[in-house]
Amino acid sequence: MNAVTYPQDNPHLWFTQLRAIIGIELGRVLFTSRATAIYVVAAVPIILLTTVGYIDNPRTGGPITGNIANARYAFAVIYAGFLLGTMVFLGSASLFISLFRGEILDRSLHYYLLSPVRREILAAGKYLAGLIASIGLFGTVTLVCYLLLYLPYGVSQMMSDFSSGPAARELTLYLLTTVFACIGYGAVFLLLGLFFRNPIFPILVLIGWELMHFILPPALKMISVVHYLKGIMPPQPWRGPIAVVMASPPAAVCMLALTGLTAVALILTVLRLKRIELRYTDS
Amino acid sequence: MAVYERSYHGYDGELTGTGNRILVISKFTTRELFRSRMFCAFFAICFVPSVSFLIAIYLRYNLEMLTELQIPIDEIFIIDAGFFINFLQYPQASLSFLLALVVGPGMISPDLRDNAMPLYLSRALTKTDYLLGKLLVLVVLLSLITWVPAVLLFFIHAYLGPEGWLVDNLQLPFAFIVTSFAWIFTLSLTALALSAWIKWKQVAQITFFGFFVMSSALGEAVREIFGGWLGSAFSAFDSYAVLISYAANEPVPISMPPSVAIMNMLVLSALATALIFQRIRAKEVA
Amino acid sequence: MTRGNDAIEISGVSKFYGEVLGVNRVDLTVMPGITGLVGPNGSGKSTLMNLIAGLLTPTKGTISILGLTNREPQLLYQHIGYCAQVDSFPPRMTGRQFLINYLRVHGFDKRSAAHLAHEALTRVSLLATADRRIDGYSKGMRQRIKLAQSICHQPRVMVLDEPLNGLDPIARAEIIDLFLELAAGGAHILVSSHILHEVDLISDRVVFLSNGYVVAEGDVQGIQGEIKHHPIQIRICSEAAPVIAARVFDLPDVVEARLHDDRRNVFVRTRNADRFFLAFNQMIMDHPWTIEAVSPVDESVEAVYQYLVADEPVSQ
Amino acid sequence: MEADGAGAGLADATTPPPGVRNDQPPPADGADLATDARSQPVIELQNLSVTLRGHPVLKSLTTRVTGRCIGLLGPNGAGKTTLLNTLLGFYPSTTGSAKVLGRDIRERAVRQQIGYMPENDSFIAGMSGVNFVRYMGELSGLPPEQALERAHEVFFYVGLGEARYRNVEAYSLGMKQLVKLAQAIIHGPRLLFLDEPTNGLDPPARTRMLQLIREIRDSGEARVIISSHLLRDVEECCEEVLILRHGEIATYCNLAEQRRSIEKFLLLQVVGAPATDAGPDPVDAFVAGLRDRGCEVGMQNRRRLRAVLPPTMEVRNVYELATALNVQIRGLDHKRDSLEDIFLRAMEGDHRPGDGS
Repeated sequence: MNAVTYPQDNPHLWFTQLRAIIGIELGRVLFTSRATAIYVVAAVPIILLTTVGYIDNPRTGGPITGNIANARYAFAVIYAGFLLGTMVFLGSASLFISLFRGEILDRSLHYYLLSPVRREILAAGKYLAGLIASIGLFGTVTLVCYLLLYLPYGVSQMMSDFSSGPAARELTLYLLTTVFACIGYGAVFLLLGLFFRNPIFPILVLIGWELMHFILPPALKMISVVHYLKGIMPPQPWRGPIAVVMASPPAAVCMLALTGLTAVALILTVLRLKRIELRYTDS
Repeated sequence: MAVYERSYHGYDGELTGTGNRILVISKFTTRELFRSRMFCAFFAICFVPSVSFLIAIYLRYNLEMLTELQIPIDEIFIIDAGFFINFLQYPQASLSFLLALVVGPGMISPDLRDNAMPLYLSRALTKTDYLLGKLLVLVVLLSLITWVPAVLLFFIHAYLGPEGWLVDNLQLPFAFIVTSFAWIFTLSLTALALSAWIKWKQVAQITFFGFFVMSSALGEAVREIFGGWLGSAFSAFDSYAVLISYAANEPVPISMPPSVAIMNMLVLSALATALIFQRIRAKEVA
Repeated sequence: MTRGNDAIEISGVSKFYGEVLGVNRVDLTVMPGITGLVGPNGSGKSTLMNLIAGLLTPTKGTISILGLTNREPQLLYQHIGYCAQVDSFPPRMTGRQFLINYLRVHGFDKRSAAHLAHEALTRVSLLATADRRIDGYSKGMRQRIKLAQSICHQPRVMVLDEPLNGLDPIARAEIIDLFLELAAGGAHILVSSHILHEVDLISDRVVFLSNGYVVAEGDVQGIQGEIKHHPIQIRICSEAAPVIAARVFDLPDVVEARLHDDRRNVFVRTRNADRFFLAFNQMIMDHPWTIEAVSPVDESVEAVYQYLVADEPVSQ
Repeated sequence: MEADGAGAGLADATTPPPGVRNDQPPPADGADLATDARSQPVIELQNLSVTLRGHPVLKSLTTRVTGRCIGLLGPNGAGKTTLLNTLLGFYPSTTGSAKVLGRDIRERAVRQQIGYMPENDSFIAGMSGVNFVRYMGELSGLPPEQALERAHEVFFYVGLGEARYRNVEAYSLGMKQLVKLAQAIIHGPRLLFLDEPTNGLDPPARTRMLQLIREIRDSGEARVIISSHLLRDVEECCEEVLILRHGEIATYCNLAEQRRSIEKFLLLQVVGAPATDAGPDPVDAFVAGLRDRGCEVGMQNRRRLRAVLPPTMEVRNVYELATALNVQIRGLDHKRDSLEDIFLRAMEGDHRPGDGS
């Protein structure tokens, strides 16, 4: 009895393979010991904002953030500095780099390269798994943190802000920024993970590039992720040196530009994957 | 005339006591470190601020050279306790952090990756000797760029400077030594703990770098929301700064009570030591 | 199943890593059956296996495996099973899960993957520990799960880099039987190994590699035969060794007879083995000697290895 | 489970004769060992048990090992590595005790006299070969000057003289094994644990490694325990064999005694004239002829036969048949118990393949 149907006779073979790779990679990225660092990074802001919600300001007796407008301003600062700058950046760095470089260090990438799967599908499978994990995790954290702001002000305040106030629009923009940050940083780190033997360099390279971005000439600004993220984020009342910044293009253009940047990075990844040569024995 | 055919013969010379194994480990680890030119260059750079402060002190007390340069002496060069505190707090704190980042994770991770532990443990030494040997290297290197130059500069200044300055500032060197040791042990133990648990040196370095950057970023965020000193409780750098000024009984730059600063360092060191000992108890070998 | 031709064609292949030589101008046709790959470390053995498995692309020349090349991996790897020398696995996975994942990436549906995985686990007799995590496996079990992974998708070409490394004698015998069974089924099996007597036992033909060149290819006897100009040496052990040593010169083509100092073994060197042995049969008929043992010192694969590849002595 | 008959008999054996390798004449000098070194047991186990992660791996082992070179054998998961690691003090023994060279394994000083060669690659990255061995020497208690001098000496002894200034991670697999042996013998230990010393070596390197082990054994300055799966290598170096199964001692015996030579069991290598279309293939005719004369014949492959002669038949008759059929007897040997047979006999009663703990 031949209970086995061979892949060649499977009409939509590539879809089965894609689903399989995504499943495997999600398991590897979210449920192994290396993933604990990402969960810790994601938990910190939630814990912080919950404490903020519960503790009352000793002097005024009211919520620490004074009024909701001030709270939203504080969120903007925390979002740009901590949530986006550290959590999403470092989180997606460790997550996307480990997709390829992690497997090369573990010497298990050859199991994929030896499977009859197109390199395009392999790269797409890995990238999508990374996206699902990062957007799922960091998107939820952004949403939860934003809602936690309303903890001291009660549900009614939240309802009114969402129905009439600026909250709905602001939250959508924040979520979009997080999503596009994952998409943009994800593709770039996936590519850098394939090229650099030592993962610390891609991270330092990008930190340097992103930090310098506001002093870069306009031409070079075009290819830095943070420049477009600024366009999507709610307008920031910047203080300090970063205030002097070239106005980012409107949100729609930024999203398009980021998608384009991602596509370029993915194409380079596939080309590199097609030519990669693994030599474990005497590497 | 004799033909010595190359047969095996044992070693029957005298043997050293088992006590000196820690020093052997430290000696060889240091020797291997300084074999890489990149590290020697980096280590030399760590001494640049010490030398420049020395020159500053020297210039301060040789007026003739300054007069030609028409620099108003008194406003710029007030060499007092604050001078040394700034020396320790700014250049040396970040340089010692970078040194710990460069050296620390490379202490144990390569041995784990290359499965060298059985070579150590099959000899008459325990894992504690191994860890103390590695820790000693870190502590010595970090001391060379924190309290050692500070104390030296202090005594040079006491020698060159006004009479009686030494007597009424005598508590400074002790302050520098005690706080620097607290800072050194915090850095070294954290680096060793990460190095003992993570097989790849580079990953341990990222984690070490990420941990401190993350904690100070978190401190920033907390300061944004709460204001006051709670934010700096998260940052080890601020704790070090607070401790130095407090120990030298100078005005403390950040309003954080020194007890919180000490607690920050103690918690970190205790956690790191616990992680290291947890690794010792786990009898994993080859 | 795409019906490529039924051979592995390696024509004029060279592989360089920068200026380091991997293999140089290899021309080889590998037919179905077991092919042993033998050569010292660094002789290009692993490079050749990785080239055939498609993990490496030749710097010059072409490799076609059953008519396919590694430019279309989605077709090639349906027919190739590879067992690497390195034993490393994706983290936190049980043996069965590891196989099922590998098969799912191949494109098999859940049911077929589970069935094939079960079959492969049975063949390497790992069913008992299939559902335990691989990082808890002993060295021998890790070797078996790697072998299972290289045969579970029923490939027609198997490239195995030191497959018996670290296996205990019982496991070695079982895995050798598995190879013989698969070869009987018409598969190409490429085995690299340092245990020469095992290679000689199981392989239909042996490829000798040295410093990146293929120095000889064929079955051991054939190779030995071709090294005509090199007289072969035979050890004869008998009580009557001294007498044999004296009389053996009457036989044709005998060039040397050396009596061992234990006076029970005599080493005879002859230029033509066939004629010598037939004459030797007759000689025993004419004399009352009792022969305890006769062994061809040069016919073993160790001797051929030493002659072709190594410059240091290789014990039996 | 008490070790089976052969093993128990050994406990009070007198000095076993130097090992006789299967087909090479015995060593000429019959190494004369100081008798006291001979009688003092290398390892004494007193119902030693070890449980790892709640799983019993060694089950109350009791034995006294006294040979100069002992092979430690057993299928995967039988507890070989665990026993080695317990004797080295890596794993705590759950119950029972063990003595190495007369001292309890819990004493730290006992490891001063032990040399250990780990199974997998193990070295210290970034160090040159001689520097690495010198470091290990100083860690074993040698003063710095002697350590350097001794490092060069052992490097030349193991034959790595010319590679001693290169970094260890640039060494080939064979050289890494040799440098591991060098670091194990630098402090002149009285007991050497070698875990899979010849694993993955190419034939010349394997021959050199076995030669070194034999030299160390014959020098009488160190006893050697080899844990390996390659039975031929163990057969070439060891006089005694301790076989473990499921964490118990299956057999502990002296190789020379165990090799019962069975006169009538022949191993033949035959070559017939190319099968002309006239008669049947000579080799098949030869086999048929042997069977007519009452021999049991097994054909391993076209060239190799196993034949069990009936009592009435002699080797001479085999030659008669060969001459008549023009078949060349290229190889003929009386089958003797190889270590493989001893190993398989020890595994009897274990028909489940791939047991593994």
